[in-house]
Order: sequence, then structure tokens, then C-alpha cells
Amino acid sequence: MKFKNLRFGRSARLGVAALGGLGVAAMAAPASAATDVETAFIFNTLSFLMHGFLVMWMAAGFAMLEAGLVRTKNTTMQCLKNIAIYSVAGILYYLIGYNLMYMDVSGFIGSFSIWSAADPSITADGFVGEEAGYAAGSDWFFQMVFVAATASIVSGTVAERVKLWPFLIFTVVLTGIIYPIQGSWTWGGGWLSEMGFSDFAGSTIVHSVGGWAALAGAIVIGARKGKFVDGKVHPMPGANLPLATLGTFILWMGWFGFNGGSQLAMGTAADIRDISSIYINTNLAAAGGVVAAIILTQVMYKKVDLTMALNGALAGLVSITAEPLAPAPGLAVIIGAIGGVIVVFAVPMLDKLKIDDVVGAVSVHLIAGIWGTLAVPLSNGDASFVTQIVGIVSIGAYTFIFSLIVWTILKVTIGVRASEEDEVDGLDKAECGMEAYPEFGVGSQRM
Amino acid sequence: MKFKNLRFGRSARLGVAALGGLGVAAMAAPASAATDVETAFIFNTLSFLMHGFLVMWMAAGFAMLEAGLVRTKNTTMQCLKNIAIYSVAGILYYLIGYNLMYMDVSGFIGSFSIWSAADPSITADGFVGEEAGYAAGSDWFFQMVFVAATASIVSGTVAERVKLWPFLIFTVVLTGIIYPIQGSWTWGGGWLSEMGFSDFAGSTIVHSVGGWAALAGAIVIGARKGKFVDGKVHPMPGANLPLATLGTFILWMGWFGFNGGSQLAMGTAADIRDISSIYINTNLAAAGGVVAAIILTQVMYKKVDLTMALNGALAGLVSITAEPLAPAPGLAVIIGAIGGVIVVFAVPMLDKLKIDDVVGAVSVHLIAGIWGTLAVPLSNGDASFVTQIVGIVSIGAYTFIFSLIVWTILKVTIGVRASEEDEVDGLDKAECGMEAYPEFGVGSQRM
Amino acid sequence: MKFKNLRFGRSARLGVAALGGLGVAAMAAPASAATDVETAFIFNTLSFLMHGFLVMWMAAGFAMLEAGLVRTKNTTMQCLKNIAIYSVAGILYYLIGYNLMYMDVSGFIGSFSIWSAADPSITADGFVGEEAGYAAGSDWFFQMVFVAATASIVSGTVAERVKLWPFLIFTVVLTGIIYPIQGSWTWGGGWLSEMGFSDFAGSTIVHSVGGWAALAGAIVIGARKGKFVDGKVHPMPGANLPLATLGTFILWMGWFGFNGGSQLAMGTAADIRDISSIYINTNLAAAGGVVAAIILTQVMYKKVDLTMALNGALAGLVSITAEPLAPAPGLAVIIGAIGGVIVVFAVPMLDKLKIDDVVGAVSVHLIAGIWGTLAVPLSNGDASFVTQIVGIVSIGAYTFIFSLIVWTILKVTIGVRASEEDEVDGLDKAECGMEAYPEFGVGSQRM
Amino acid sequence: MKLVMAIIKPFKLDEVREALTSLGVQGLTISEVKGFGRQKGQTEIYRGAEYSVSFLPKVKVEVVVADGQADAVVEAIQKAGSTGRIGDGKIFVLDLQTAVRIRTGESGDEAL
Amino acid sequence: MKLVMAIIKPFKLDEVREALTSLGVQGLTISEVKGFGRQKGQTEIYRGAEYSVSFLPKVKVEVVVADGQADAVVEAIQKAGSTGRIGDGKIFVLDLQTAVRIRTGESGDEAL
Amino acid sequence: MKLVMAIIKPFKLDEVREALTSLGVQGLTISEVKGFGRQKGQTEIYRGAEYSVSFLPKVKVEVVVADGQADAVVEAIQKAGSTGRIGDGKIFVLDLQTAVRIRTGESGDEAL
Ligand SMILES: Nc1ncnc2c1ncn2[C@@H]1O[C@H](COP(=O)(O)OP(=O)(O)O)[C@@H](O)[C@H]1O
Ligand SMILES: Nc1ncnc2c1ncn2[C@@H]1O[C@H](COP(=O)(O)OP(=O)(O)O)[C@@H](O)[C@H]1O
Ligand SMILES: Nc1ncnc2c1ncn2[C@@H]1O[C@H](COP(=O)(O)OP(=O)(O)O)[C@@H](O)[C@H]1O
Repeated sequence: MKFKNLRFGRSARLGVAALGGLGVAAMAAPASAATDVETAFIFNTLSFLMHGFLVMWMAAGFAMLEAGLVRTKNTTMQCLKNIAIYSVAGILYYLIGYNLMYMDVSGFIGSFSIWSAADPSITADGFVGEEAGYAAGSDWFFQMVFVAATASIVSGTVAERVKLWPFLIFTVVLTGIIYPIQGSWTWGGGWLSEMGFSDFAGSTIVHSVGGWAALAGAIVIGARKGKFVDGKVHPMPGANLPLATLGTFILWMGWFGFNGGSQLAMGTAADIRDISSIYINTNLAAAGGVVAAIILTQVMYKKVDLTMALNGALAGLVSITAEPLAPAPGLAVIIGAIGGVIVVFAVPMLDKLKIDDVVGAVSVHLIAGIWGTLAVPLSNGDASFVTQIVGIVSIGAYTFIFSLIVWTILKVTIGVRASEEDEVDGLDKAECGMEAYPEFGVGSQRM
Repeated sequence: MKFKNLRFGRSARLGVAALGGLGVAAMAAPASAATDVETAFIFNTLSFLMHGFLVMWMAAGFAMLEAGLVRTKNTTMQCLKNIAIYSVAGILYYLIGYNLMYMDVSGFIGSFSIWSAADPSITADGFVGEEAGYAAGSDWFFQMVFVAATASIVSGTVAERVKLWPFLIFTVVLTGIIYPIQGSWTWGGGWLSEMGFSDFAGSTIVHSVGGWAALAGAIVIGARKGKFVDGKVHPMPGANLPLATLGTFILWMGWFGFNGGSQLAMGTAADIRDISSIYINTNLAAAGGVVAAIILTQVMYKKVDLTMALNGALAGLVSITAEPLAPAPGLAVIIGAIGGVIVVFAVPMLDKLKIDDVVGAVSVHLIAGIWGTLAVPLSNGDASFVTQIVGIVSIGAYTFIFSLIVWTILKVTIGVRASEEDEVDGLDKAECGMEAYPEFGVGSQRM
Repeated sequence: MKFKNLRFGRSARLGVAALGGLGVAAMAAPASAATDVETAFIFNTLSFLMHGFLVMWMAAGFAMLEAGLVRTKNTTMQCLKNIAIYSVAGILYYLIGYNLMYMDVSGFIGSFSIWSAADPSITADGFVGEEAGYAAGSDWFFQMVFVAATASIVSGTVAERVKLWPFLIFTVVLTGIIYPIQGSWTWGGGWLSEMGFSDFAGSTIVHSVGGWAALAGAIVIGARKGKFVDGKVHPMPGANLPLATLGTFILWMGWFGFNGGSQLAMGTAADIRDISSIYINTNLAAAGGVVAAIILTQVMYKKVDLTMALNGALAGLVSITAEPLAPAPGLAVIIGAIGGVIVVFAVPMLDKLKIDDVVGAVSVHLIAGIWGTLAVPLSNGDASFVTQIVGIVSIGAYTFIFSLIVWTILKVTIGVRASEEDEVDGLDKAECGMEAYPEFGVGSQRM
Repeated sequence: MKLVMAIIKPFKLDEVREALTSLGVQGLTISEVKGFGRQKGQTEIYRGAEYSVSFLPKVKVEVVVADGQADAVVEAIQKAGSTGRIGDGKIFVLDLQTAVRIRTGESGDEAL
Repeated sequence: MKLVMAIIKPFKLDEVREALTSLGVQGLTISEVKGFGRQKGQTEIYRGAEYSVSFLPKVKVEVVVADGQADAVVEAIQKAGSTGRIGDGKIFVLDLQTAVRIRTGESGDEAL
Repeated sequence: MKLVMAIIKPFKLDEVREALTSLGVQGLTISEVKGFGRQKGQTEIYRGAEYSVSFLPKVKVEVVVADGQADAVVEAIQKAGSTGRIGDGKIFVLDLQTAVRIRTGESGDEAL
């Protein structure tokens, strides 16, 4: 049995089952006005595909954001890690992840098997389904791009000192095992979903999970040499802010897919009306995050910090992700703005704790993710603070501990950290043998 | 009453009301062949969403274009302004802009109120609409991304010397008040639409409006120090041409959303056939603009100026925007090519007038926008040159004077221009305290 | 007669005619469940438009990839060539290309005429078609973006030494004549399609054709000065690897359009189910290519070469393009991985042959394209190795010889190669009079 | 011959160059440098952490002139480069043994 | 006065600067250079072709000091810049004729 | 010891380096500079406005050699760097007081 009730709380509130609603609508409405079942199937599938390619695009967003926020000498490595992550995540999710998350979920875990598509409603005689549904492959595609996002979060935090291969091994475990198992608890219909935990598009399930895994990594690997000296923080500014800006815009665009596609259906007027609301809220939450970060850095530091504005946008997006549908637009602005405020305070706070997070991913994805998950009951009457906290804590503890163990095993076996010399010279030279911007000035020839 | 007849002239010509046509088609065609009303609702809404995210993406395009065409020392600021604009525009359009433009438009202005969605055709029993329509939120989303584009245009022209906060205040006024009021005249069903003014996707209503606001800003703020000395023009080349190229490609891609979505419907075969024509014409006009700019700069200067080729693409796009549907493809190439020619002559002409437009936005958006609006009657028999000129002049005068007043008030109160020292050192240092590319060469460490 | 059976082999296997299948489905299925004909028309058209804008986006991908892999002094030129190519390709395909490829194809060639849209099924009374079909313009748009991709391939290989205008003239011939004629053989329903040659989305028809034209160019133009000296290869590292990474991600995203849209229909559940499979296989093949290239460069060189990882992704994508639908996901990974292996060996092999391919386009598009075309029979029972080889060889010989002739004519008439001095100084200075990154260091002013 | 090496504020470059050419100087060479001195870099905030920029962008001008011209050159640079604000930079004068023009092989004052 | 010019490994810059300031040096100028020497660049592989990087990134430090301070400065740089591994760089000392502070026109040791 | 400082055309760098190493020179330092001289920059057009590029990209080569080797080094650079066209650059020779190898503290000719 494959079952997903991502929208458990919400659908209960609406009084219709998530996808079942489609069939109901198709049956109940007057024949001349209602979408037929095959048409709804196409729309549902199209939603997964279209929103899926937008989420895929977020891989480029993470790559550019991180490539822009590391120093030149680690840029090639950061690009390499990002394209590798996206590749590894896809293959792993095919090999074990998807079925672990969605196939015959017992409550705590699905089954270990390779994914394959089955679309019984499509036969040689055409479409014979009685309910709309969607193509199984489109769902796989959409779920797969989510797991890649989780892994990208880690990459930014541990940048500039992690070795390539241990990092890739961690990615294998994260995308193949850690993420899918906790995912099965809620989206796979497991115990948290039974309990009523509500996380529409993954503030906790995707973003905080990435953040916890990143935090564990940052702790095990340690800070970059020179970052914290004699109790003082030494900033190491990112080398290319336009790239970081581009990355943020890409992520923003992709987020329409991330949240919009998480409606999981587009085959009725009600569904696409909901997707419209989700787009609006997603956009306004990001806008709120930007405006809050800009005003706050102006007030606190008398200058406007672009990197905080970018992080503010992302924090706003993460914050609205747990419930992008129910809030009124004004509330979405506020939820996002609080996300923006959080990030402005969380980034230096982590520094004070001597946790070295190169791109601010823990602040953006973990802390704003917790906030977003807690904010669900503000607009969604079916969610309760208690259940939300149970979800946040259980998923957090599971992910953090599991990640800590994996990072530690990697540390004591093959080692996770580049040598001090390699760190000083930059990982590009050490691991890739290649500089991101190899030229020595404009006028020079090959040297 | 909310009413929009963006396509007034055209729809009159076709003999069917704009969205009414959907219902008609659904009723008239044989039951087995016709799209049902809910399906059409979904398609119409999907068109707004899909084309809307493409237009949203143009925000990234403007950011990259402008970040590439300013000098390094102002790059961070340019990135910051662009993400701030897009955020502010969204919030303002929610708070007052949309309803000013579309709600109970009296002829000259709508009403001051916060926007909220209403979709009466969707009930607990499913979809009960008799006409197709679309989700109200999807329309809001699509209109919102347009206003952001208008604001981005200004940002490029006044770059490298405007202070951040006055600029943001101007953006608030532009997106909350200036743009929506004139928008109500045509798209909101006001007096210009009554008169038959035709501007399909906004050559005048979006692009020229941005251009006029930019021109007013350039005049009030003045040229960059050192740009015009002793009657000579001193070019200040943009620092990163690949970024500018990327920005142009992004804008080109986004323009399919801009023009295609302005069909406002996708629920009939005729509508999507029209969208197909719009895509083709949009693409060919841009292509025409590029080819014209390349040939012309080769002939005039013996070198091909990449920045002119990029501006040529944009000018072609702006030119076709007032009427991307009616022209045959060959005419679209020509309309775009004339746009490309315009830009090649307009950029140095503005220099001669000592108007300092950093990225050429006035030439591209205002002057090519006027050309595009004038070109409508070439292919659209319902438009007349006289009415087009009335629209261009009235919208232009309104926007230019209003903007001039706002810029002037800002100038005499808080000041709009960075100090000479800040301008010399670059706004990045002064306003953001952050360099776009902080590293001193590849080999160096943190300093 | 216009006829396209891109999916000849596959559709024969499924036992239904390509687009006819849509109508059949609409008729055969129970009235309540089946998509009506106009709805299917809209879906089919939407697929061309949506996938078309994704493929258009690949133009930006090629631009960024190539701008990142050339040296700074040739970057402006590379940006210019790429935007010019996309523009020229569109205009030429309108003027002669499309009809040469699809209009009244005799077997070997279509007709010389300007394209124009005809949609007889859409009348003043609404949609009257009996079969679904699609808007003619959407098809043109989708086919047009393909030809632009072919031309972009050439641009990368001959970079850093070709003169602008001869290159653009070659582009005119390639997009207006060379590409469409061979395209008519298969996709236009010509002799190769009669024979059963199977190339779903163009491993051979698009990618190898671009590769052959590039190879001919590289041979006629010769290697860059200093690349091969005394039998040794002197690498000339690309100047901006994050840009190249961005370009690769853009291409990857665009490829969902490239392959997904090549299903040519989206109006039935079966079609969109197939598109889902195509997305999955496309993604996994790219992932396989990346992973293979990373592992292989680690093993062979003890470092992971980012540029090979990027080329691996692209090679994986090219490899799956001839048959992105039939393979199971696991096979798609393998097909892509073999593509990744190919590129790791082919790049240095070409160097040994003293063929100077700046970005590796011949390896990626030609050699992996051949592999992909040969791999079709692995999963598609209707394809045979013999026919595939006939297709590869005939298209290859035709394209290579035709290109060789055109390049040679250009060489002996106006010359194809920049002067030695211009090559040393960089083409940006010589042909564009403009530097890509003109600033001399961060702190400096205009000089 | 003397090698006059000046560290100046970048935006003063054009003025310094013009001052030198109006003295008849035919050539000079510049490079991008960073300077540490009395002029303190701003204390910046990057992501909430204080960040003092100790090195500031400067331009180094190197010009070789005949012995007799050195004083005039120094004076011209000093005047053109001065804003009166801290961080204007320094001029250093070194003694040069020979100068050779690569194109022709000429040496001495002719090489300049 | 002496011009002390040192070529050092980039990551040693902060230590060298601190060593100099603790000697009382008030200003210095750095630039980005590339060095060729006994320290061989790695033999890199770029796209399957061997690629020997002959020039390695270094930082050049230029500091002008009064005659009496030169030895101490050289020693300080030598100590702070040394890792004991090949490629640590060189220190060159040149004689300086004059130094002028652009801001004030002061010259000689006062200009430093 | 002498400090030989040459301003050359960037694409001549490899030839100059080879000429020097074949003379036995073991190390040198290069930096990116821009030069102003008789060779006039192109008059460029940027967006329709004339734009004269007065500074052209050059590479500065600095090599310290023993006194006896200086002439040979100057000659080698002059030959390898020459194209016979305007803008080939200059070679300047300065007297050096000391050289120190940072790694070992050696000084004098042994430090080179
Ligand atoms: N002793 C020195 N040796 C080399 N360069 C110096 C020295 N002192 C100052 N400089 C250079 O001169 C610049 C300006 O010096 P600073 O002390 O800030 O101001 P001022 O010259 O106005 O006293 C510094 O940034 C540095 O580049
Ligand atoms: N004769 C020289 N003239 C100028 N610079 C030199 C000379 N020899 C070495 N250098 C510089 O010193 C750096 C270190 O020299 P190297 O021979 O590699 O190591 P070491 O100084 O430890 O012997 C070189 O990279 C180069 O920048
Ligand atoms: N007096 C000078 N001082 C310092 N550098 C100079 C001087 N004259 C020329 N140069 C440098 O030498 C380069 C070449 O000089 P130029 O006069 O153009 O050609 P040529 O050396 O062939 O006469 C200039 O670009 C500049 O970098």
C-alpha cells in the first residue's frame, strides 16, 4: 500500500480526503461543468512534473548561493559537491529511498526495495481509472527533487573544510536512509501523520532535517581554521555576491514548485485555487523575510547586509513551507518576516556558540524551519502546538543523532576534514586540482 | 465590479468578449469535443501561475543584467536593490496596488483597500461556475509580478549614485500608487480602455511607465560624477558582461510569461493557439532586435557591441509587447528589429542630452515601448494611431510628472544622492559595508 | 502534407499511431472518464510551449557553459556568439528551415518556403477538430528551439579563434539548410524514418549533427595557437567555473523540455505517464554521467575534475536523448554512466588527435550522441542496430561533408580565423572592442 | 635615472597621470596594491560579526625619469595626489642604474 | 631609508604584518604576485592533459623604514614568514633616496 | 646584487621565463600591471561613446641576480621580450643591498 497524506491536517479540515477529493469533485459536479477523470489525472501529473522541474532548479540555486558565499579557493569544490549531491540523491532515492519512505510504511519505516512505476489505470484501451490519481513516475520525480534539496543544505554549512569523499558518503546515507525513514513517519503515512503532525511542504521534514544533519556535521568537523580565534569571530566574506544573489532568486523561483507542487493535485478548480494561494503566500513570506532583514540590519548595524537580505528571503520561504496554504496573505508576510528576524539573530548566535556555518544554512533551514512548523496552528485549526512540537523534536532528535553517528564514524575511519595545509591552500587545489577563476588578471596569458 | 479588458481592441475585433469567450466555446462546441468549464478554469489559472513564475524570474534577470552593467564597487548595492524591489512591490501591491488598479475602477482610479481573494464559483460541492474564469489569486500573482518589473527598470537607470532608502521609498510610491492608478485606466477598464487604447501586455503600461519614472529619477538625481566632463562622455564600462548576458537570457525567457500570460486565458484551443503565436512573435522580435543591433554596431563602429546586442534583444521584446498576437511572424521580426535600431541610436542620444542612464533602461523600456505602442495599428485593425498617441502621452505625462514630484520631494527632504566620497568609493562600501568580490586576487588569504 | 513521426519505432511498437492515439483514446474510453478532444488539444499544445521555453532556456545554458570555459579575453565574444546564434537560428528556421524539414518531405528534403501557421480545427464557432492535434505555432516554437541548440554546440568547439562574421554565416547555413534537410529524413517522415531509424529527441539528429559541424569547423580552423606544441598538449583552463556549472544546471533543466516535449503529446494519461518516465530517465542518465565521471577522474588522476563532472552530466543527457522513454530507470543510469565514461576518455583522445575542442562539445554531443543512438535497441525492440548505424553514418557523413565544404569556402573567401595578434590579445578586444571584466582590480577607478 | 614609486588613492590616478604627462613624462606603469597605514579601514559588520578591514585599495604608480626631472615629478605627484585627508599615500624615490627599451635595445635616458 | 621588499606565502601575511607592527612599523603596501622558483608547482591534470603550474601565488610586501630599522624588519619578516618549507620566499633590501607623504608634503623619515 | 625589473607584453612571458631559466636563473616574481606609454590604447566605442583606453595590460617581471649576471639577464629579457613593435616595454636595473631566503635565513648570493 502506498499512501501519502502530506496534507492530513488540512484535508481533514476541509472534510475531504486528499486525492479522493478529486474523484468526488468529478462525480458530484454537474456533468457539463466538471473535469473528467482522465483530465484530472493529466493535471495532477502535470503539477508534479512542472513543479518538479522548478524544484530541480533549486539544485542550481544552492550551487550558486554556496559558490558565491565561499572563498575563491573553495569555489570549484563547492560547485562539484552540488552537482554530485543532486546526482547521488537521485540515484539513491531510486535504489532505496523512495520505497523506504512510501512503500508499505509500517508506521516507522517503509520497505527496502528498488522503486518501480505502476500505473494500473492506464491500459492498452486507454485510461480506465475511476479516480483521478497521477502517474506514479511524476510523483517519484517530485519526491526525488525534495531529497536533493535536503542534501544541498548540508553542503553549505560544512563548506571550506570537509573532504569530498566523506561528504559524498554522508550524502548517500542521508538521501538513501536518514531522510526517507523520517519522511515515512509523516508523508509516508506513519506514526506522526496518525498523530496529526502537519508539515505541508517540509519546513521540518526537508529543511530542518537538512539543518540538523548540517549542524551535526559542523560540530563533528569543527570550525574553519582562523574563524574563531581568542574568542573572536573572524568573518571570511564570500567571494562572489552576485552569484549568491542569483542563487537566492533561483531558490525563490524553485520554491513555487516546492510548495505549489506539495498540494499534490491540480485536477480540480479547488486544487488550483489552492495552488494560487500557495504561490501568493510563498512569495509574500519571502518578501517579508527580505524586508525584515533589511530593516533590522539597517537598525542594528547602520548598513544593510546583502547576505542577510538573501538569507532573509530564504528564511521567509522556509518559514511558510510548513503551511503555505491556510494563512491569509497578510499573515504570510508576518510569518516570513519573523523568519527574516530569526536569521539576523541566529547567524551571530551560532558564531557565539563557535559553530561555523559557512552559508548560514542552520539558521535558515533549521531554526526558521522550526519556527515555520510551530506557526502552522496559527492558521490551520487542525494542527496543535503539542503535536507540532512532538514532530519537531522527534524528527530533530532522530536526524541529529543519526547524523552525528555517521559523521563520527566517517571521522574516525577515513577522516572528514581536509589537512590544515589543504584548507589553507583551498580545497580546489587539493581535491580538484583546479581553480575556479584560474587567470592571473585580465591581461595575462596562460601561466 | 472587477473588470479587465486588457485585450479590448482585439477582443472587439474577434467579436467575442475576452473571458466570456471561454464559456461560449464550452457551450457552443459539440459536447464530445469541447472543454468543460472546470477544465477551462484550471487551464486559465494554470496559465496565470506558469506564466507568472516566468515573469517572477525576470526579477532575477533585471538583477543580473544590472549587476553586470554597473562597476564592481556598486554591485552589491545593485543586487540588494533588486531583491528589495521585488519584495516591496509584492507587499505594496497586496496592501493597496491591486485594488487601486482593478477594484471598482471609476474611470481614473480604483479603490484604496487591501486585496483579498474571492472565488464564488468554488464551493464545498465542487465547482459551480457557469463561465470558466480563473482563480482570483492566480490573477493577483500574475499582476503582481508585472509591477515588480516596472520598478526594476528604474533601478538600473539611477544606479551607482542613488541612496538605498530614498530609492526604496520611491519604489513604494511607484508600485503602490503611480503604477496601479495609470494601470486602472486601461487594464482596470478605465477611460483609456473605453477609448480603445490597446496595449496587450504593457509596452506603455509597464515598460514606458518604468522608463518615465527612471527618466525623472535620472534628471533629479543627476549624472554620475565624471560621466559628462567638458562636454565629453566618459563611458564607465560594466564590470561583468557574462552576468549581463545571463540577465538578458533570463528576461527573454521570462517574457514568454509576460506576453503569453497576458492572453489571460488558456482554456480553449483558440486561446492556446493565440499563446503559441505570442511565443513565436515574442521570440522573433527579440531575435530581430539582436540582429539589428549587431549589424548596426558593426556598420557604425566596426565592432560589435555586446551590450548593444543585449539591449537590442530587450528592445525587441519591449517593442512587441503592446501587440504580440496580431502580427505575422515576419512583421514581428521587423517590429523587433526597429526596436534594436532605436536602442542603438537612443543610448548615445541620451548621453548627448547628459542624461545618465547606467544600463540603457530609458532607451530600452521607454523609447522602444513608445515605438511598440505605436506599432499596434500595423497589425491590429481595431487600434488607431490617434488613440495610441493619447494613451502614450497621457500615461507618460502622468507618470513623468508624478515621479518628478516624488523624486524632488525626496531630494529636498532626505536627499537622494550619495555623497561624492561615497560615490567615488562605491555604494557597496558606503551603504552595504560589503564588497561584491572582496578578495584581493586568487592567491590571497583573508585580509 | 506535414507529417512527423519522431516516435516511429516506438509508436509502431505500441500499436497506435503517434498523435492519432490521442483521438482514439478520447473516443474509446468511457465518456465520463476520457479527456475531450479540445482539452487534449490544449494539453498537447501546452506541452510544446512549456517544454519549448525550457529548451529555449538551454540557449542561456550554452552561453554560460561556454563563457565559463573560455579564457577571460574571449568571454565577451562567446556571450555575443551565443545570443546571436539563438537569434539567427530562430529567424532562419522561420524563413526556410521549418518547411525544409517538415513541409511536403519527399524523402530527402522538404520544400523551400516561409513557414506560416494553419489551424483549421479552430474556427469562429470554436474548436471543430475530430482529432486532438496541437496548435501549429506551438510545434514550430518547439522545433525552433532545437535547431538553436545544434548551433550552440558548434560555437563552443571553435571558440577563441573563429571570427564572428564567418561563424554567423556558418550558423545561417547550419540552421537554415544543413540541419533541416537531415531532420526531414527522420522527423520529417523521410527515408530514414521509413527505414525505422529511431532517435526520440535527437541524440543524432540534434546533438551529433552539432558535433559533426563542430568537428568540421575545428579541423578547418585549426587549433588555438599554443595548444599543441612539440607534440604536447597545453591546457588553457576556462576562466570561470561557477559560470560553467550554472550553464550545466541550466542545460540539465532545459533537457526535461528537450526530451519531455519530444513525446509530442500530453493529452492522454498514457502520454503524460510517458513524459514522467522521460523526466526520470533524463535525470538519472545525467546523474549516472556525473557519478561515472567523478569516480573515473578520481581513479585515473587522483583528483576530481569538475569540468569532467559537468561534461559527464551533459554526456549522460545526450546519451539518453535517443531513447528516454523505453529504458527502465536502472538502465537509464547505466546508459548515462557510459556517456560519462566516454567523455572522460574522448576529451584527451581528441587532444591526441590535435583536434582543439575548447569546451569538449565534440566528445559530449557527437561521441556520446552516437553511443546514445546505438543504445536505443537495448530497450526499444523496434529499433535495430543496423538501422541505427545507417542513420548515424548517413547523417554523420552528410553533415560532416556539408559542413567541411561550407567552412572551407568561408576559409578561402573571407577567412575564418582571427589574426594571430587578435588571438593573442583575445577576440573580445579585436571583434567586440569590449572586455568581459574590464576592471583592473577592485579598488581601481575607471582607467 | 630615478625610479619614482608612488602609492596613491585609486580615484586620483587620472589626475596624477595628467600631471605627469603635462611634465613631459612619456610612460609609466601602474599596479593594484593594498595599503596598511594610519588610515584605518572601516570596522565592517559581516553577518553580525565585526570585521576590520586593515588593507585598503591603493594604486602604485611607477615612473622612471631622468635624474634632473625627479624632483618635479615628485612634486607633481604630491600635488595631484593630495586630498589632504589621511591615507593619501607616499612617494618613494630610488636610484636606477640603467633602463633599456625592449623594442630597440636603446638604453639610458633614450630608453624612457 | 630602505625599501624592504619581501615575497611571502599568502597565508603568512597576517603574521608578517603583526610582526612588523609590533616593531613599530606604521605602514606597508602589499600586492599580489606570482612566483617561480625552486618550489615546483603541482603537475595538474586539466581535462586529461598534464598541466604544470610553474607560477605559484605569493604576496609581495613592501615596507619603507628608516635605515636603522632595516635589519630588525628583515629579521622580523624572515621569522614570521618562515614555515621551513621550500617556497617561503625572499626578502630584498634596496636603498631609498627619499620618501614623501603625499598628504602633507613632509619628506624623509617623517613621511613614514 | 641587482634587481632587474622588466615590463613586458603579457604573451611574451613564457619566452622570457625560458630565456632566463636557460641562463641559470632559479627564481623570479611576476605581477600584473598596466602600462601607459607611446603605444596608444585603441580608441574604443562603448555604447556609442568614444572611449580611449590609456592603460594597456603588461606583466612585470622582477628577478634578482648576482652582479655579474645582470647584463646577461638584461640582454636575455630584451631579446626574448622583443617583437619590434611599439609597446614592448622596458627593463630597469636597480642596485640591491641584500637578499635573504626566508626559509633558511641565508643571505647574499646564496639566497637566490
Ligand atoms: N612605511 C611604508 N612603507 C610602504 N608603504 C607605506 C608605508 N607607510 C604607508 N604606506 C602606504 O601608504 C598608504 C597611506 O599611508 P597612511 O599612513 O594610511 O596615510 P598617510 O600617507 O596619509 O599618512 C598606506 O595605505 C600604504 O599603502
Ligand atoms: N631570484 C629571484 N628574484 C626574484 N624573486 C625570486 C627569486 N628567487 C625566488 N624568488 C621568489 O621567491 C619565491 C620562493 O622561491 P623558491 O625558490 O620557490 O623557494 P625558497 O625561497 O624557499 O628557496 C618564488 O616563488 C619567487 O616568487
Ligand atoms: N618612464 C617609464 N616609467 C615606467 N614605466 C614605463 C615608462 N615608460 C614606459 N613604461 C612602461 O613600458 C611600457 C611600454 O612603453 P611604450 O612607450 O608604450 O613602448 P616602447 O617601450 O616600445 O617605447 C608602458 O606600457 C609602460 O608600462
